[in-house]
Amino acid sequence: MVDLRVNVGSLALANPVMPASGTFAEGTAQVFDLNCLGAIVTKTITHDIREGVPPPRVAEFRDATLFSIGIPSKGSDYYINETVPFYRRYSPPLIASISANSIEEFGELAAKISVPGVKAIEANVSCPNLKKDGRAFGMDPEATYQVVKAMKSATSLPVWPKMTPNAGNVVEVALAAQEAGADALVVSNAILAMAIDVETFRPRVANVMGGLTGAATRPIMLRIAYQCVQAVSIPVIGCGGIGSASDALEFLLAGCSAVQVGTANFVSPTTMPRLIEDLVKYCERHGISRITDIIGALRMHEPINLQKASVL
Amino acid sequence: MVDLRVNVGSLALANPVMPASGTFAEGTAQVFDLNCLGAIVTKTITHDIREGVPPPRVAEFRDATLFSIGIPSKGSDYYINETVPFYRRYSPPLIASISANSIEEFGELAAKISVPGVKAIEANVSCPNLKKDGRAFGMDPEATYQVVKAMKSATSLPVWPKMTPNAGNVVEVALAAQEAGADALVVSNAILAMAIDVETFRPRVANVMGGLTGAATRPIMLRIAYQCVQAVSIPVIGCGGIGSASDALEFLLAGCSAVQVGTANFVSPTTMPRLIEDLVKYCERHGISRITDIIGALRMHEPINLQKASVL
Amino acid sequence: MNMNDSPTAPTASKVIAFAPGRCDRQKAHRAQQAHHACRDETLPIAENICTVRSNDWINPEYKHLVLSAPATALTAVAGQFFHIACPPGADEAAYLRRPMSIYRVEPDDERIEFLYKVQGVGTRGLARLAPRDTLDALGPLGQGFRLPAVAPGEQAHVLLLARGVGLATMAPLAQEAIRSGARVTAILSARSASLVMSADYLRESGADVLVVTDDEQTSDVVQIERMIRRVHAAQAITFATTCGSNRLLSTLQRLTAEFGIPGEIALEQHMGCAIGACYACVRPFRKHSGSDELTYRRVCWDGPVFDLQETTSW
Amino acid sequence: MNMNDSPTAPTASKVIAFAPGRCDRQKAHRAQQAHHACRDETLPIAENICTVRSNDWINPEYKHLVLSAPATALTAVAGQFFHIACPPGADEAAYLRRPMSIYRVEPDDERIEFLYKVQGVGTRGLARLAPRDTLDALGPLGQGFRLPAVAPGEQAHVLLLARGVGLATMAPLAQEAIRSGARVTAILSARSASLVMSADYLRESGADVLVVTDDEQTSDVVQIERMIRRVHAAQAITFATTCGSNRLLSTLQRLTAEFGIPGEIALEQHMGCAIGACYACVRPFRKHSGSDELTYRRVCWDGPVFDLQETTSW
Ligand SMILES: Cc1cc2nc3c(=O)[nH]c(=O)nc-3n(C[C@H](O)[C@H](O)[C@H](O)COP(=O)(O)OP(=O)(O)OC[C@H]3O[C@@H](n4cnc5c(N)ncnc54)[C@H](O)[C@@H]3O)c2cc1C
Ligand SMILES: Cc1cc2nc3c(=O)[nH]c(=O)nc-3n(C[C@H](O)[C@H](O)[C@H](O)COP(=O)(O)OP(=O)(O)OC[C@H]3O[C@@H](n4cnc5c(N)ncnc54)[C@H](O)[C@@H]3O)c2cc1C
Ligand SMILES: Cc1cc2nc3c(=O)[nH]c(=O)nc-3n(C[C@H](O)[C@H](O)[C@H](O)COP(=O)(O)O)c2cc1C
Ligand SMILES: Cc1cc2nc3c(=O)[nH]c(=O)nc-3n(C[C@H](O)[C@H](O)[C@H](O)COP(=O)(O)O)c2cc1C
Ligand code: FES
Ligand code: FES
Repeated sequence: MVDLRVNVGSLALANPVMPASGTFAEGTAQVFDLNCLGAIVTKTITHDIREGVPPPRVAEFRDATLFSIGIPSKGSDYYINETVPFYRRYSPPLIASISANSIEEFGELAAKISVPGVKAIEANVSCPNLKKDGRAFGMDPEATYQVVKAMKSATSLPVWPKMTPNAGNVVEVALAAQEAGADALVVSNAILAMAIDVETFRPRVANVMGGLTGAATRPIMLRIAYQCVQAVSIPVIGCGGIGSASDALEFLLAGCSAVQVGTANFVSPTTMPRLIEDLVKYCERHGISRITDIIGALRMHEPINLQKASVL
Repeated sequence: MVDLRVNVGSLALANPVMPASGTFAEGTAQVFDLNCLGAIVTKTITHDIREGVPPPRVAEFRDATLFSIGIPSKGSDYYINETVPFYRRYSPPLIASISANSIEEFGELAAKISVPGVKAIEANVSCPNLKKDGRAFGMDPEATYQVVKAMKSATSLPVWPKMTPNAGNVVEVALAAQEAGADALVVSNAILAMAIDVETFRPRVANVMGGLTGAATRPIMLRIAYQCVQAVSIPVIGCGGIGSASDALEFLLAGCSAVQVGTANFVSPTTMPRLIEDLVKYCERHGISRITDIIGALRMHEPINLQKASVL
Repeated sequence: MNMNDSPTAPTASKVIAFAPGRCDRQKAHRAQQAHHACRDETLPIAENICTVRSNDWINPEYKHLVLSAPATALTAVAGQFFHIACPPGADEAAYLRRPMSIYRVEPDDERIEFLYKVQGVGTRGLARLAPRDTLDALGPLGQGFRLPAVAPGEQAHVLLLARGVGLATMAPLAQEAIRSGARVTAILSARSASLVMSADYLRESGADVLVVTDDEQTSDVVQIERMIRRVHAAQAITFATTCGSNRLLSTLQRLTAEFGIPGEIALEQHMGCAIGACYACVRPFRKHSGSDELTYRRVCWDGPVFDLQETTSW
Repeated sequence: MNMNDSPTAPTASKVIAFAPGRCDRQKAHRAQQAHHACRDETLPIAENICTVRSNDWINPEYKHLVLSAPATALTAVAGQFFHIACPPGADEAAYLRRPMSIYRVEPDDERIEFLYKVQGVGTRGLARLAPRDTLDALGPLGQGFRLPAVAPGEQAHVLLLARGVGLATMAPLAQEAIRSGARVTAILSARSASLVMSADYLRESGADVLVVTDDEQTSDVVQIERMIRRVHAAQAITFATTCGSNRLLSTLQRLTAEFGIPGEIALEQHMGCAIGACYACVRPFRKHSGSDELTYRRVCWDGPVFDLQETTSW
């Protein structure tokens, strides 16, 4: 028996696997039993109802996708009245993801959706498709600090700000979030990118830029998660290009407490249950009885000292 | 006949294709006739002789590579005495690439290698493998400004700072470089990334982090090049994941004046000559007589106005 | 609220069954028994591991794929589709799945069929499938055609108007409609007579088939409109359906409005998840018939079949 | 300065020839005539488009690949290698090329051969090659073995000490040495007798072959050292070569120092470009024999064959 249980701060999860916001919905419940997940993370909502950006919204590369969706939202009332009750039928903790245009609205929305059934709130300060050129609160340590602070004063639920890989100073943003009282970090959201159809001369998503996600981004996303793990003392939830147990293990070895699966859910909607099974098999094969033993277990290469051959 | 000539500032090139620094060397001259290139860019050198970081230095993904080399250098004397004379036998302009530990040294080295045969100097302020955690001058607009300024006062050759995709504020860095007198920008260097071998628990390159390069990075690199094109008025040389004419055309359509080919040279050392041939074929097929007609020719999608159906 | 969004209580009984995802595809081809513990056989959507019976060219552009399929796949109805994990091609592989309308379902024979145009990386991969290969088809997905009820004693008369691959989407509707007692008239449009597909399959199903082609210059909108009016005059059309073509959409919107009958259209859009999660597949629709205000709807989940009058041209 | 780095004047004459790169690989398989205008037939390194003659398993782990190859490839000498664009596998594809030592070159028959262990994505792709398929092999690359000159009247005696796939690298050296008049003794080490490769090929070439195996417990360092001493006593070894194994390296370093003879070793390292550009393939070497100071050298360009005494164990 392998013990897959992990804790993300005060939140206990049956296993470290959950969907990434926006890549999972009620429809998935028609494909597999959601009770096998570590947690359920819903698509980012805003207080108001939003349509999102014009299509085409998706382009595809050999091992990655470019999505430009722009946070369409059915609004917070729909979320409370329909979405929360739907997921309350399942045992994994429900994590809401929210976005807003101002620091105050982040606080207000956090307060509003702190209803029974919601177990933590992700602060999506990092959507690359909202503002021009992918700027977001999460690009700025100070703005991130303010958002988290506002949410922390508005709710008693754990607050998990989601980092953007487009910030050069992601470690500073992570530290600011921690200082503001963040309970965990989700690292990271999609990478701002673009592609052009050379036959039509047009951008491949109407919004010109979108978020690059999927397997090809994993080495970048792992690096950022590792940098955050090194910098902060709160739990880090790894996200980016994870589609198999081996992918998830890279993030766990780098020190992440849990992982989120995004684009791989589109490649196969049963990616997460299979990943969980394969984690068990990996642990059995390596004689590991608790998945927590893997967390942060990365080992360095032996150093080579060119000055002294005798060391070799 | 298709006219492939482009100008990068004052420098006239027979075609817009050149190697990316560090992915090309004297050995390539044993595979094809270098005279067909638009320009020749050499590996970054430092004034002193350096060994670089320990192996393993390369890991591979489905469509990208992770290299951690760390600028080994034979030093500036070797460059002047051996490298420059070697490439003077070929007609394409030679672009030297330099790196240094301080602003002053950047200036000194620029002065030293401004020898006959060198036609422009790339300022590699962006190597992700030099300092801890991939910090580099190029992460900071002010430091970049100083480096370019120092080089401009030290040499009369064109100075091309090379941007790092790891800076969140790459547009600010680009603007700082322009303000300091940069003659063109090379956009971009490799993306800081990492990978872990889940069987051995060790990082897949000894240096833990390295530069992610190759096809999979192209949508990110194109976005950054486009952002720079939008922001500056000096020429931008696109770089990142280019391996075919279609890839190069994305960067040209986005407004780049020329392109650099890196990792694709490892996949096939004849990538560049084939790419140049295929550019001609593309232009012929589209009835384009001058490649410069493509530069910046990106067209936007028709807008969709949800408020007024009648517009549709 | 869309029907599909309504809460579905998870069922208690759980059956371990094979439903390998695309990552395990190659292994599945050999093993067939790959599974995951959270599979619940009673759920309506599955990654159906189908076995190829045949995959033949029916003309220079289109192939006809016949599969043996597990039970979940056999519940598909006209207008629904599967999201198919296309096998890799020679030196390329589609990362995402590809949506394909169900062309025919024969539950008794445990058989489903697709008709597809070979064009890009995904369909080129599909084209390589050979008998006994396996294929992972997620589905059935989406909202199919909704045949309206007719007054007792009256016969429904369903018009199918399709061009090119649109046929694939409409064909099973003919079968369903005829089984329900309706009369079906199918107008098939194509570039040339050799590219007209499924005329025989439709005739066998009992539909009246009218063919128009560009080559014979019988396929322009004016002539098609005249043809529809003749059909309607002979026996009043009670339900009109189409797909794909912008030109045909406008004509049919106008005619169904004039005739005062409902109509539906099957639409396409590039997709990510195909289960309503990613919102990649939206298109603008009138909020309601006649409205000037538009809203985005998901082709995969709210459609792919939509009300004709709420659809906007493109 | 390494010889290979010395300036080579570009030659004036230019011949258009086929040298499709990996991106065009699939097309090349069909076309064979893909080319680029900057190809110069007189240059020493090319993307050789070879045609598979055979690709057979010689034991459960190794395959033997026999290719028809163009002129440039036929100039390869022992110790050199090719950087091979491996064909894609079932659901995977190697992005970079894979280095493979030349196992045999027969210029008269326009033939080159490789011996390789099937292990990861690249070699699994190679294993799928069938007769008449084409393969893009960049080369010949690197610095081969340098047989030292012997005094007139004396016979050179070359020792080959190899384990496992090391054989592939050493085998052509036996042929070259014997052609140059040397005597060759090859000590082959393997896990079991069934995994010993190339003993026949070496014997046919005229080498004395000694086999040691783990199964028979004859392959430990102590016994191998004793064997080498016996060989040396019978006829003085003038040049000793090895590859691959750390254990064998130390033993041979000690013995050649004692015998006062030169030695070389073929090494491996993960590669990027294989033409000296990327510096990915470095290993630490003593700056000179006996030095305590190390420097990184490129296995692809400064090697893969290096002086035995400058090599460091790993
Ligand atoms: C609900 C639905 C049902 C469909 N049914 C059929 C059918 O029965 N037979 C048939 O031949 N085709 C059908 N199509 C179209 C089919 O999905 C596309 O032809 C296919 O995706 C093209 O993939 P490709 O890789 O071969 O082409 P590529 O052009 O290489 O595809 C590139 C990208 O564009 C997307 N794409 C291209 N064309 C379309 C399209 N028309 N619709 C959606 N995405 C597209 C692909 O999914 C992919 O992401 C249907 C589409 C939808 C949405
Ligand atoms: C100069 C040289 C000559 C060689 N000659 C032969 C030969 O004749 N026969 C033979 O069987 N093998 C030979 N090898 C080793 C061969 O290159 C590797 O077995 C092969 O690269 C493994 O690739 P893979 O994709 O199957 O394995 P994977 O393990 O999937 O490869 C993963 C990565 O590691 C690299 N890699 C793995 N093992 C090695 C290795 N030993 N050396 C270099 N890179 C490696 C691959 O290139 C790739 O980048 C040689 C290596 C070198 C450097
Ligand atoms: C279609 C799509 C929609 C997304 N929507 C959201 C969202 O609403 N909120 C959010 O925080 N992240 C969103 N993301 C980002 C993912 O949650 C995740 O951070 C990102 O996709 C990287 O993970 P992946 O590579 O596993 O997909 C979205 C991603 C995709 C592909
Ligand atoms: C092995 C290797 C070495 C590199 N060395 C340098 C270097 O010395 N100086 C530099 O400016 N960029 C260097 N780069 C970065 C490339 O010049 C280029 O910016 C990057 O690889 C992105 O382009 P690509 O995706 O086409 O490879 C190196 C890249 C690789 C892969
Ligand atoms: S494809 Fe994801 S919502 Fe329709
Ligand atoms: S592999 Fe590039 S220098 Fe050796």
